[in-house]
Amino acid sequence: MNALPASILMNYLFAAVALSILGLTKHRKVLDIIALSASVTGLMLSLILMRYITSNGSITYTFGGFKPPLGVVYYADFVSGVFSLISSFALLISTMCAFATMSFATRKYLYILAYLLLTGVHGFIFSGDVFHLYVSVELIAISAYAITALYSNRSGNIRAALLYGIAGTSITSFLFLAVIILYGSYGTVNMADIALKSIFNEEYVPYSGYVFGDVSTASIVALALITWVFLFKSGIMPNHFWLPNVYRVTPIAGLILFTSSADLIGIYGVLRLYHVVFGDRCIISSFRTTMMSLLTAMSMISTFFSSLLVAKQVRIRNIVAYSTIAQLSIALSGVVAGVPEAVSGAILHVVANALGDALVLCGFTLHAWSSNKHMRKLGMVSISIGFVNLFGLLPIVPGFWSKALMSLGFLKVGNLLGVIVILLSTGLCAIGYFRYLTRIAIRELAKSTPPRDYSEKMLSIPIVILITVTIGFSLSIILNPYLLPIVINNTLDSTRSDRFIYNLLGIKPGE
Amino acid sequence: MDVMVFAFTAIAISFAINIAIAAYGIFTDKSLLKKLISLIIFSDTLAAFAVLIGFRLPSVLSDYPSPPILTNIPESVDYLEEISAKAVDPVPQAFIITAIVINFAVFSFLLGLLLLNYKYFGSVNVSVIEEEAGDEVY
Amino acid sequence: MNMQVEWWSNIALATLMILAGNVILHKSALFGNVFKIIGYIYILLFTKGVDVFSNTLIAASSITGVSLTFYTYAYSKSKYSSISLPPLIDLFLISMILVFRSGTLIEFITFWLLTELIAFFLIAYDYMVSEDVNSMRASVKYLVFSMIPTDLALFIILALAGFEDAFTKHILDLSINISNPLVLVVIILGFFAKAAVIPLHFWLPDAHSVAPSPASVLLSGLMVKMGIYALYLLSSQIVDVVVSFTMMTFLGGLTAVYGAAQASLQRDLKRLLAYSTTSETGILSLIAGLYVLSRDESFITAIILYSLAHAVYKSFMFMDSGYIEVTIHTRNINELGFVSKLSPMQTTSTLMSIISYLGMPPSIGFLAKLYVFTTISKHLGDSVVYFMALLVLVLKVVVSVLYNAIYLKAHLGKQLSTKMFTGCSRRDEVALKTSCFTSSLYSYVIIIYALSVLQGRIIVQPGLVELLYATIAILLLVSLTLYPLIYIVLKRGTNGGVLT
Amino acid sequence: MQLKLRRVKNAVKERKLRRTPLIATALIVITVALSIVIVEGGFGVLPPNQIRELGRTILINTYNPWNTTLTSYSLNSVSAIIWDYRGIDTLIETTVLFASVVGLSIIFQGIKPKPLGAGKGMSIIAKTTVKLVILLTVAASLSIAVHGHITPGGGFQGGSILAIIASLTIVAYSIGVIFRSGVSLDVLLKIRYLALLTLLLTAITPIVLGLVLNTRAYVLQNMAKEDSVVSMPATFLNTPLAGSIFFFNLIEYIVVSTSIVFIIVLFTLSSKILGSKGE
Repeated sequence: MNALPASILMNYLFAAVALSILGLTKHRKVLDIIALSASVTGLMLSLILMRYITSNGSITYTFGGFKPPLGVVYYADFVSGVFSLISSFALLISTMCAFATMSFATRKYLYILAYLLLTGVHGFIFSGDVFHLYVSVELIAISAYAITALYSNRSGNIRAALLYGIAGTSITSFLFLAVIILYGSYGTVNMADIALKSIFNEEYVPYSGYVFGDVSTASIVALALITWVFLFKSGIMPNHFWLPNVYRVTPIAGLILFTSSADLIGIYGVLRLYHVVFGDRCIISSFRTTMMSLLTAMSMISTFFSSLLVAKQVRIRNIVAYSTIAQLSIALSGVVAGVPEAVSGAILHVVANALGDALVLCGFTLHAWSSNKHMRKLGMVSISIGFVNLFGLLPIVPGFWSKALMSLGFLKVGNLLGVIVILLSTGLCAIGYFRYLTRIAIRELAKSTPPRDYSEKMLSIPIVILITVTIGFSLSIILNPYLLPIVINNTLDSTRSDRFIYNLLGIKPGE
Repeated sequence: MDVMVFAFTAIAISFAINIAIAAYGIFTDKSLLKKLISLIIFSDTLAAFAVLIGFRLPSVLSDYPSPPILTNIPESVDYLEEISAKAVDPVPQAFIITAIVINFAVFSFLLGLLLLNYKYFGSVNVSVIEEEAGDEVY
Repeated sequence: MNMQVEWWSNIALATLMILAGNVILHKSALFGNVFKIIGYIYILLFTKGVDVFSNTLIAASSITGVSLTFYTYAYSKSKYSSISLPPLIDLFLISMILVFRSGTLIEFITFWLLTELIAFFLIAYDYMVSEDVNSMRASVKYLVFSMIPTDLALFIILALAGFEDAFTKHILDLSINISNPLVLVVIILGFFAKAAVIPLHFWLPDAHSVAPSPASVLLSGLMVKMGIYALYLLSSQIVDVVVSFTMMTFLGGLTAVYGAAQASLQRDLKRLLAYSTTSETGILSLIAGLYVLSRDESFITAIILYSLAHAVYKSFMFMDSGYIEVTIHTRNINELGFVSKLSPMQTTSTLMSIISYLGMPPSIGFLAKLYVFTTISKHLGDSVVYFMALLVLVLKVVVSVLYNAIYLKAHLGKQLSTKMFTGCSRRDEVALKTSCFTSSLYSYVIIIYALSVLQGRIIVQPGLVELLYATIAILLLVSLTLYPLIYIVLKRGTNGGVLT
Repeated sequence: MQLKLRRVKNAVKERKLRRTPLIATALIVITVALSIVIVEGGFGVLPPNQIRELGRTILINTYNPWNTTLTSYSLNSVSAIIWDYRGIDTLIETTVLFASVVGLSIIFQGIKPKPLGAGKGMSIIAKTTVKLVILLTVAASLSIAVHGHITPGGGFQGGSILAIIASLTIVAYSIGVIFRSGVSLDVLLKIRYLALLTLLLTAITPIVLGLVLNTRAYVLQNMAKEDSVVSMPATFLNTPLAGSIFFFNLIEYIVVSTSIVFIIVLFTLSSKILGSKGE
């Protein structure tokens, strides 16, 4: 069972390579079947992982059998399980969507890139090692650029991909710089090792020994740099400039992946960085506190302005783009709030946002392309549920629970402004959402001609799955009032740095 | 020895300055090609910086640092100790090989994008491209 | 548990009937509407609220539903020439009933938010149908300034109550500790936003005047009561008395006066009514504040009676304005004045309602006003605040006479103008008119229910109750002879409504 | 057009004026911060007399027959880190290269190799020299890759040297020569993908062995560990083989060389794009 994280990664990697080999041959059907079955397998593995984690606790996996500071280690706990689950689920939906809406020549590339992206995402979320984090980020980034450039005959796609690529690469280089700084001063790249030494910098750890230099200034610089990188990756204002460009041109199937995996790594990274690697007892705790309040302020400003922009948009892709910025900013403010309620609310919010975006995008495609009345209606329903979920003020959608949990967390730390900003942003976003909804409720969209390979029946399957999951998820919360406390408890466990250190290094800090 | 410390510090800081200059080029130059070149300079500086961090002077000054490679098959543990007393740190070197391959991959992809971009817009200037693209409707 | 099952099965049955009625509407208007009416009557008869206030609000909602059934159908058909409005209105009403009936906090919040969401689409209805930008603007205003502050309040309450209590505890047994005055201020402001009390009052005139008339009926007659109901629920939590009393009373009083003054300046029928709604909710908030201060249960009874009277009155008035809008195509009072010539029956119903509003016997309005005045007078000696409240009330009543007179100018006064209506079909016109009349009749019928409310809550001294009953009986007799005379006089002045 | 250009130029100037100071400040902050880290001894005393404990541990254990649970039997400790201690990093890194190749083949989808004719190329002397150099390069690169665990070098280094052949050929002869010799883009990709598959299979070979032997094993495991007996061959005919490191280097050699050749050929083919702008 320990090998689960590695097996998820290997599953996606093998799928990508197998698909690329098949892509050179003429086996069209085999390729589609392999793509679908590998994504189902991945989802199953993620589900098994999640089940195992909730019942047995976290998983540590060493590559090559080397003990942590020496080799690379994968660590899966509740939070990474959730992120793994949502990205695997999005891959399944995205695969179906690509199958339904893309020509074979395009989708064979999308499959490969999607699997590579997922490999990177899983490497990122399971990684217990900062250098591996960097390598995974690069894999995520390059697959994301390539997905953006998928329709290479359109100039807009190439332009967006290039700007995204240059900005993204320069930013990830800073992550490399941060890794070098961390290695230079701590003499290790293992997260648990860094976490331990950032609390007790006289500690001796097998294989990596003592710290090498003066860790406090180096930690400050590294923390600031990595934070910046993560903010860029999640498109938090003012680092958001690439996101709307990319969202305007990326194919729907790719966009579903972005909103539920590639763009979330920033949130996940901040969570790991501020709660586990540099926990509240670390040597630079005052700087950490400053950064956290700075991040809170930044995320709130970002939330507010991006929501204002959502209110102004009339095109669906722009709405989704700016609303993603807004929702991720809200999630960021939840992550840095510090209490487990807010953190679990943020995680739930990210999940809700992914589901909502996928619903809206799939529904929009069906609604715009289908000529069948019932199919168009299904598309309409899907868009409505998606928007209501993003709006999130009805308990029948998960978006409500995430906002409620975050409000609870904010009130616990006495941050009334946070609650106000969340609700204000909800209102501003709602203007954009509902204006769009009322418009398409009565008017025919300008009908675009679907591509030749388009199959509306196939597209309706992911929509039905999405609707079922969205409603079922929130119904399970309503019917089982003890689900949320379980989530909160598990989140609390995954945000404790002493537990993290013990699970990875076998050392109890402070003994 | 003080001169040595000063010289090393100066080299290290000059790396930092080089990083900043390269980054300045990335963020302010309007030509995408020059941005890309700045990016390459940037990442190479980082690699060199990493090597510098893994560098060492052995305690006996006449002994030059050696590469982290055993020259013959060790006969005893003492030989390993001897090597590790004067070899430089292998870990940053392994890091930069990984980083170089990654950067090679990313840059060649970006260069391809740049070529195609040039085909579409006839320019590598950011503002010209923005002007040409205008508000494209999708 | 048994009660819960019974309630849910009842409401499910009623909802099913109402929705089935909407389906039948496409085939046969009569059967569909009758089906719906049966559904609402079912709700009226077989469902009980969590306490007297919610019971009253449910009763008011269901009778509004009854009177709106034919009206909405005719309105929708003649104004939009489609029948897509009735289902939306029914959903809105049912979800509102569910809010008033909610047993737990989580139910309360769920249905509340659902109601708000439907209200948004109702206000934006004209935008959906005819791309009227004004209605979009109004609905956005509503969304930002009414929905969001209220949701904020609800979220904070949910967070303070904790999830387990929210799921399991009965809504009346909750005792949430709102110790932080800042939080309390935010919550109260949130509910003020729903009830349109200053400082978050300005969305209401726009929203209520652009919505289709049946929607305005529900928005103005019932939805603002949600805010009052929430304030009532809030007052039973552990709150800072000084803060909540000060806010409710002073802002409420201010709103009452301001709303009334604004109403008398309006020349648009619906805006006038909308402003008068603000004024009324101000009064209600003021009384709620007095309740928080004195903890005298009779204030609650006053709120209940007053809400009931206002709901019935406002429902009728908006229906009337909708009737005028549909038949004459204008809402400007200066261009009107001949409605009594067209339809004396409509004018009579309007008079009946206004009489009730001004507090003449034997209407529900009379009972409400009487009760409010007596209750406040009872406390006059306690504090100067009560005296001030009484002054505000008197001032408001005086101004309300003024704007009701202005409203009446739309019905009486001018000769038949050259600006004639293209009108709606005769059948629809009759349906509208009849519905209006029924609705105005409720002001008098519902007094039976109101007396039973009073009976159930003997709060005033026994002697006073007897005196009350005696007065009511005498005035009832007097007015029963007086009002037919007024009708005869009116009837003689017209040549009978001719629709050409 | 003129007007438009001028407008663009003005816009550029304005934007630059607005943004430049901000960025400069940010970068100065970074520089100063880094300098402080360096001067304050964030990386220890400069110049260091010692290396970090992690590096020392690896140096001691890279070929350590006396500590069999931590060693990888590779004389080159950098190779040992790349393919053994931190093998998963390198696996992902190779995947990044893979993604880049996929991305490039998306971008240049439309480009088909045309029969370009014989092409003149350079003089006979140059061509002959190139032939010699190619022979030498193949030998050198192969030895660098195969000896990666003994001497400085490795799969990536060897592969990139081998790829020089392609650019040399294109310059000295013409691109047609490459196609005529049977190296088409598809063939390159096929070799590349198959090599990658082999790489992955090698990575999970320990797992398969573990399943066969019914014992615990790890992905990318090279030598036996404390809790696992699965081990790759450490020597071959008395030459150190360093277990899977040898295989990985060999496969990486193929992967990298084919990728780079692919990229070079693609760019050569697409250089026509530069001539025909703004289609």
